[in-house]
Amino acid sequence: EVEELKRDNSKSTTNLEKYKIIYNKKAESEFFVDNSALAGFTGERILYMAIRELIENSLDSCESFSILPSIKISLKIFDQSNDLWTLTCEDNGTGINSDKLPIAVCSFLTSAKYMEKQQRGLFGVGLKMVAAFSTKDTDFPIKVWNKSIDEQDEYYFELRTDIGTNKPIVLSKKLLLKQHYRIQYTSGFRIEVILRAKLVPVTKNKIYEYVSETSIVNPYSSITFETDDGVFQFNRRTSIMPNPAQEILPHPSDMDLKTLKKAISKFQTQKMSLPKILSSSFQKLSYEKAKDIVTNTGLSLKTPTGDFSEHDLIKIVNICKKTKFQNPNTDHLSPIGREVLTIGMMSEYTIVSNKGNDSTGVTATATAEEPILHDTNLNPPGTDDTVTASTFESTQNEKPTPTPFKNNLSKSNFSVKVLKPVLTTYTSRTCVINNRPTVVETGLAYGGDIPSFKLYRFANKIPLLYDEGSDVAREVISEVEINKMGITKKQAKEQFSVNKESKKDRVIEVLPLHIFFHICSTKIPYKTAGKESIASEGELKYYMKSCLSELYRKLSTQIRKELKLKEAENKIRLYKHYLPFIVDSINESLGSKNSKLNESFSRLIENHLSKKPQIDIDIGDASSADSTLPVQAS
Amino acid sequence: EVEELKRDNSKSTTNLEKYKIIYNKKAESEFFVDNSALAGFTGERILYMAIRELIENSLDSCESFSILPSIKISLKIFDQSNDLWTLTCEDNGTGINSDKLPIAVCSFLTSAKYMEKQQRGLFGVGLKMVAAFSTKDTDFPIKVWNKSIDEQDEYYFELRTDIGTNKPIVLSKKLLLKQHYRIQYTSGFRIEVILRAKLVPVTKNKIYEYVSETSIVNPYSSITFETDDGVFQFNRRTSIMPNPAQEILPHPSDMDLKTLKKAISKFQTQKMSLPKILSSSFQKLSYEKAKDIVTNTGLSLKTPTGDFSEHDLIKIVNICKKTKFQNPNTDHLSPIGREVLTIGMMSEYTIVSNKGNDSTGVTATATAEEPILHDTNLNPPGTDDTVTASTFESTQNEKPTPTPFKNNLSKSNFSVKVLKPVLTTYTSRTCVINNRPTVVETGLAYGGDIPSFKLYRFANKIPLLYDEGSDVAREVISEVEINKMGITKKQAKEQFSVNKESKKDRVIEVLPLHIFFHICSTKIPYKTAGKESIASEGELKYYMKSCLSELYRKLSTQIRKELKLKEAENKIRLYKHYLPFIVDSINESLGSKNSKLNESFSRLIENHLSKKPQIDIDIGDASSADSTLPVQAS
Amino acid sequence: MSTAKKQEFVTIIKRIMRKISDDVIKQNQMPILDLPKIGYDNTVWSDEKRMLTTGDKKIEVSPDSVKKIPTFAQYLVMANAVKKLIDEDMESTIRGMYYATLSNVGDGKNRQKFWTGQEDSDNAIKAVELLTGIPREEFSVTSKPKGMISGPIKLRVGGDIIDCNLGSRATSQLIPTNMGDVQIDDVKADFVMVVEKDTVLNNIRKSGFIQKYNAILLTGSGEPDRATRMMVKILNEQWKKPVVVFADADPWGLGIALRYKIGSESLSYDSERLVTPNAQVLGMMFSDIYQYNIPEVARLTASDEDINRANDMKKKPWMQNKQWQKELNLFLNKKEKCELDAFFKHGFKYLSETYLPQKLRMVGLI
Amino acid sequence: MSTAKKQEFVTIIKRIMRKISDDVIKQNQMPILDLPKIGYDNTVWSDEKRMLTTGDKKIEVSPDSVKKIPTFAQYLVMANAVKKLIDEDMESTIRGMYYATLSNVGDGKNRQKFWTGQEDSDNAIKAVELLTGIPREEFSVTSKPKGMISGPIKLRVGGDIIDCNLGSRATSQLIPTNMGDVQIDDVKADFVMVVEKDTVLNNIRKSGFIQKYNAILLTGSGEPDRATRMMVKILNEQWKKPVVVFADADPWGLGIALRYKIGSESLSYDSERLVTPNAQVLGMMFSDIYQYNIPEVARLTASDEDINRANDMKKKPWMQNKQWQKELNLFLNKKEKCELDAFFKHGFKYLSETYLPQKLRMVGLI
Repeated sequence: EVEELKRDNSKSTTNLEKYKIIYNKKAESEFFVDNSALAGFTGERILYMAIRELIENSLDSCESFSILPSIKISLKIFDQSNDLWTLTCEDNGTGINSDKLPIAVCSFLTSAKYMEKQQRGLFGVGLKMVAAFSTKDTDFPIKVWNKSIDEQDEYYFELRTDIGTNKPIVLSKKLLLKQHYRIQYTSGFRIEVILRAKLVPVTKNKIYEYVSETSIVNPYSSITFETDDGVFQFNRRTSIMPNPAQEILPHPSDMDLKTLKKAISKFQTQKMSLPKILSSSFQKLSYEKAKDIVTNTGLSLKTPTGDFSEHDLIKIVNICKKTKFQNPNTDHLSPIGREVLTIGMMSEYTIVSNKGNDSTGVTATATAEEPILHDTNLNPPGTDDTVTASTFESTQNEKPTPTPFKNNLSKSNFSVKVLKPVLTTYTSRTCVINNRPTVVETGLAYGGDIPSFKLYRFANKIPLLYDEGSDVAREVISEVEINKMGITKKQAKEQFSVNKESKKDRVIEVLPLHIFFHICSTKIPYKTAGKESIASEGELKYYMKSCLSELYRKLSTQIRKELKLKEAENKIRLYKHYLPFIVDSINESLGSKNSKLNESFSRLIENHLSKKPQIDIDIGDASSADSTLPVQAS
Repeated sequence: EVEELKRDNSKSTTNLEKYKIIYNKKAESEFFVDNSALAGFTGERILYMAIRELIENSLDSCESFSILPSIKISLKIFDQSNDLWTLTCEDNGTGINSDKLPIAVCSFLTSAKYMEKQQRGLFGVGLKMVAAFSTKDTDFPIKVWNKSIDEQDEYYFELRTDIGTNKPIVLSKKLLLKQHYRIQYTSGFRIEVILRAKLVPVTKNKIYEYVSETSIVNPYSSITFETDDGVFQFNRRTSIMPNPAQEILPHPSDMDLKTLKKAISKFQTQKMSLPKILSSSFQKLSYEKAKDIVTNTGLSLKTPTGDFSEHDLIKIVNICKKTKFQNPNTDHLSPIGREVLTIGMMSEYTIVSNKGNDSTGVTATATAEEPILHDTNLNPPGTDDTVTASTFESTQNEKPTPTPFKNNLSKSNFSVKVLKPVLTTYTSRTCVINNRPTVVETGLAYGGDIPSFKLYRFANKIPLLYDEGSDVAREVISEVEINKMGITKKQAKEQFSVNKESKKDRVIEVLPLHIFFHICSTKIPYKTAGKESIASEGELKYYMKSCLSELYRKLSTQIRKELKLKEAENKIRLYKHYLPFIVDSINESLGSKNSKLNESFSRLIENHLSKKPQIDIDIGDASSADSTLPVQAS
Repeated sequence: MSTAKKQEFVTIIKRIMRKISDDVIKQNQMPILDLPKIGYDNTVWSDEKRMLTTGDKKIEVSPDSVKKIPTFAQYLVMANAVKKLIDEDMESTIRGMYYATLSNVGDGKNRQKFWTGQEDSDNAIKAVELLTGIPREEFSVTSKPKGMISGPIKLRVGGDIIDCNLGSRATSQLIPTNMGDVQIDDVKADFVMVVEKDTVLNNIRKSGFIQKYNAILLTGSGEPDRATRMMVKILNEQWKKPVVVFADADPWGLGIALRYKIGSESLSYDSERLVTPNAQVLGMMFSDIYQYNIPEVARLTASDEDINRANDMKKKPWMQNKQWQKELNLFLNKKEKCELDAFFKHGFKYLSETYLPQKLRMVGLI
Repeated sequence: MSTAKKQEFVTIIKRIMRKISDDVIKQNQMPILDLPKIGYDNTVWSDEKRMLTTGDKKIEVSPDSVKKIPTFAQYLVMANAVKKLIDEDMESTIRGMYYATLSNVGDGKNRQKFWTGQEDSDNAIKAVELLTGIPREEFSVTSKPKGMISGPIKLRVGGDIIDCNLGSRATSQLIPTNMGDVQIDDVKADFVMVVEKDTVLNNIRKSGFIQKYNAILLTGSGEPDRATRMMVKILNEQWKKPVVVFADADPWGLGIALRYKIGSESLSYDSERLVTPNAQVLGMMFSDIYQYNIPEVARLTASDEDINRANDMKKKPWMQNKQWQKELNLFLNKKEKCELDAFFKHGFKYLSETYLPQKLRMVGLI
């Protein structure tokens, strides 16, 4: 980079000296506002990104304390003529200590998330970006209601961000009286901001898609989403939560000079030996092994830790890079798990556009302003390890989701629909990608009221909505052939294609099928910094293909059954039409009409066909835990 | 975001209080190192990104002062066993004032580039990232030689970055004696860093591609690139430089509260009226118009500027958002221009892998350690506006590029090749995309020793090398049909396909053709934050297609000519073989052999064919400035 | 007669060759072969003659351009080959002529075939016909015989007499391709019935139709060759026998029926010898599909090509009468076609014992 | 005789129908139709008979599964339709039978065609042949006649006599498809020469070959129909005339030549009536291509299918003699094939005046 001098040549000559000083160093807040695309806050996506950041913070806040999340988001137009929107998000998470709250909301690069575990979001940027955008584009304060888990009291804040200095401006801070509490949980956080943004239909759909998909992988959450289209309620369907991710020590093969120096400075005051510090600061590194490493560098074990030079330390790093350690452990990951994903798949809540006021399957509550404290409609699934689909299915049938309040939605074109497949199946693999333990989870939901093929992609429980075409999941779907599993493309098309001439090449894409991929890792191999799609790194594709093949085996068993049943039905219907040809031929040839022939023949064939099993239905693994198949025909 | 309290639940319980305080706020340097992917510094791409950042800084430094760039980069393995590389970059740019140099090299978010004009790079991050990575992974200092344009003296620095505080550590700063000068230009900057990285073949090729393509759009630069494969010299082919981009005032439709407040604070001390401040701080906004705007908000013109509240100011912003202004001007853009791009296309330097030691067209100098001060081989093209290809072409032929020093490259598999097409053509459009003036430049180079089809993409003069498949340029190429221009796919394939069975559908992709797209704008519509590909935003595609169609018209004229010539040649050759059939038939039918017949007939036909023009070569626009066509046949 | 024709052919060919040789050697001028243009754009409907005739357009083939040299060479090579065939007093099919003249041209990587395929050689044979004005059957280049005839007629071939009534319940006689060698000796029939396909002819023959109605049955087995067309014309014009034609109810079949009655574009230069303007196309009409209740399962859906053909036909001058326009409109409307075989759905004898007699009675032939 | 065969057919069909009816009404048991299996896997080479014969495998067709009901219905419908044809004393082609039995089955959206296409109906006709043991020509379902014959032989059809020597320079006689209706009356020839294609036959005929060598010329026009094969067999075995066969020098042509001599897989059940084991396949041998200097331009490159066919043939028991193995190896090696027409390249009379006489002299026939 070339410094200020070149400015002498610049056109703006007034106050050059001063200008130079002010702009020499940028505050973090100003940098991120100017380069907001780095955090995904680009023109049309501002509202989408803001909602994402708020929901993800709320979910993280609840999950770290194993609180079943109850989240209420609202996005409403505030001033149409100036493109102003009110965005509100309320949760029952831990809240934030009220002393720290202003910087937690406004100051960039401040976060409680700087640690080695699976978490959502880009740490120390998201919430701050929402606050800065509000400050940058409007003169309204950011309103926060906060009940921190360690304080009992609820505080109300009005804040703005000083973008030039990355500092919060606290306009107001009040301790609330109980009767003024907005948060009705034991702890929680509620934020209300005004944002300036245009909302184009594509982005609006992406927002709906984001909330819907979030509800699928977080069926243990209750999410209420209110927009100008109505109130959408995503019920909690289970009280099972995946184990929260645990913080872990860094792995020694990721050590660099910076991490090593940080580790040493942490134990500075304790006069610990270098091997002791190493084994306390890195996983999979015993004291003995650490001693070997230090010895191998040729350094003396007796040297006080503080006396090692950078030159000494880099030797440790170099040795560690070449030493073989055990694979890192996976405590810091939090996969969705079979039970939770299966529940999500068995009751996919999705916001759909209603054409022609079709009310089937619509479910939305009208309780717009009252927070739903305890979801009485919660279906308690078995607490044992094996949640079989049939129990779940029957519970669903007994207690249908609440009837829609039609008044509230009548003028709207949107509603929440629950999709119930006839078959779901799940499988997962753990592998090491990019030196990081990575969990691949896949799910498949088929049939029922699933209308068509759709691929769902998640990374660390966050839905990936853009750039599907270049995602490794797409490649996986292209490369795993379902027709090797015993169904031909022709059969599948005849059976499922609405448009028989469909250009879609993949059999799989004509099926009423939802496929779910979830990758979790502390280092997801994103293709681009935009984090929209995942690259085919290392053996990731191999493991994903292996998972998908397993799902397809279950799927094809099901489809083959359906095809056989259908084929058999068609044929039995047909024989009745052939009989007259047979009887007439006989009668004509013999030149006499035997009135008994038709009747006897008909009886003979019917008896025969009913005795003989027309199809051998292979019940197989239908009762296994991961494959749920309602009884169709005996 | 949820604050530190959740940490109570964390596993690591030792020293919790202290841990909390230390990690509460991250320094910019630490944040960017931890999230290095934001700036493109991911595992395999570290060396690629580092070279990019250094070259782009050098080019920007030269161009802002209209210095013809002479850049020397070197990437060499330093310590194979620890994956250490020495990366050096030296330029003849402005240098940096020596007081500012340490922060310019080490402190993130410090830059001279924070202004509204077309520049390369992500400002305030790139060079710092190179420095931080060196510090993080090695114990070597960053070495800098610097001769600032305002100082005359050359200084030598040894620096490291304090990642925890975003501050430079100056290990050494020396004023050099003249005899120890490393920089032999009047001003300049030289940096040498040690980086730890693995270099996979894919990335290595991308680095070569990056340097090659940079030389194509900067033919006025002399670039020397030294690697363990050899020294690659990209000569300066012109002294014409595009006009440097000028800083401009922001456009009022981009105004927000932050920019408005900044404008006001700038004139704080001068007691200027608000309309005066507005018209001085934004382009296309006269004092009269500014007064109208203030009046329309209902605010009093008499109120001292400092007394306006945020609430008042937001009204100004709102009005500006709704007011129609003239399109912003384009002084802040720096397109490549017809002359410069044509020169680049007429002499594409490219690093190629040499299979079988084919030395044709190879050109590289062996002057590895001596900097090339003045390129005596520079071809001085006409200084007039119209650089016709024929002049250029003949200059090229008279003065061939230097003979390769084979010794130096004999063990290497790489060399620099100069590709000379037989036809180049250029066209451009100016349009408004995303509210920003945008220049689309396209060029096409065809035939000669161009081996096959290739698409080159540039944004603000930076080559885009990744993610071509999803770039709007790909779509443009798919959607513009060359066969509408009078050549059929069959003809093209017969003429050009090496493999006639080629699956490539596009005619264009079987041609020996290079297509260049350059988009410049202060807001390139990148598809993702990774800035690898450009989205089809607004009317961008329309303008790109229009440019390409124009190029294709020129191209198809050329190809049709070539096809006709070839066809004619084939046929003339053939007639000789048909004559015996004719003569024998006549002789046999008449039952007598007239010995004169063959001779007379042969003479008759030859005379006839030589008199009659076999093909009408349409000379057309071959002599026009943008279409260069060497004489092929009379 | 036949030998005379062959002699005439040889004389013409020699004259053409001599002219070329003289042009080149004595006049030093480009030789030119003049041929009438064949095809759509040089075919003219003659109201007077009630047939398609050839217009005045000419093609000149001369070795004056690289493009035309191969064609010029091909025509001369074929003319010479035919002369050789006649010299040897042999007969050949068009495929035989192709094989007889096969060659490679050029050498090395420019080597190519003298004929790209048999189509080239067939075109050269046609050019030789046009250059000499003599149809190829008369210079002994024949196709495979396709036409069949059955009924009370005798043919004299060489010294032999073929009685086409003999065995006429079991088999038919092939119509020799060179009608120049055939003399019709004795025609006892009352009328001539032409059908499109031989399978249909067999069915009718088998039913005893010939005996019952004293008819000659005749087919070109699809597209009729020239011998079949000439046979029909001779029976109609020299022997004064009424001719009726039956083809499938589709534009293709109708086209074949019209070959007999008005001629064809590709042979318009020879219409005077081939076309029988008095022939009556009686069926199968599109309206017959519905008149005779052909069940839906035996009808076929018209293709796009059928529709295009019918639309073309509607505009032709020879189709400008109410009945044909009505029939074509019906077809374009219903988009259904039907083969004569479909009558079998009504029983094996329905065609010969019900449909055909009804049609023939309508025109008073029986 | 012919009428007797037809009566026999009706009797057999009635017996089959009666049996089905009785099974259903009286026995209350599933009726079953038994047919010999046709095709590759039930064809057996008989060393003793020197021909392909049918093995013991059977197919049972019974309406006992939803899959077999349509087939069962199709066979009965076709059997009844043929009975009707005979009742009416008519003749029909296989296409006519298809049309006669066209129908739709089912209703509404389950409606489908009784025959998917003519292939289905052809299969049903074959099944009726197998069920009754009577070839279809004898129950009056014929194909289009394809075989042609020329030379000193007389055929008696019905009451008429066809002299195949009459006009034998100008035309040939079609061989009636139902040889049951034909009696051979007088054979004056010394031997019978079969050629693959009619165009080749015409060339030979024209050259005066019949007269010069006192031969009968005969062709099946490609794949021979049953009548042609039977004609050859009768001439060889009843009239004791030596038979020689000439076909193109490619695996396809060789296959056709072998139809006459050893039979075919699809008609192996009828070999006893069709095959002439004493026929001699004389040409065109692959070695003749080189022996007779066929120029390269007149040779064709073998296709992959040709190669596969030749490899198959090499393994067949009837090809296990040195000469055939040598010929096939030559072909597999050179990968070149050749049509008989290629001899025209040597002149129009070369085939009939040089090649064929040389070959015939080799076996002492002339």
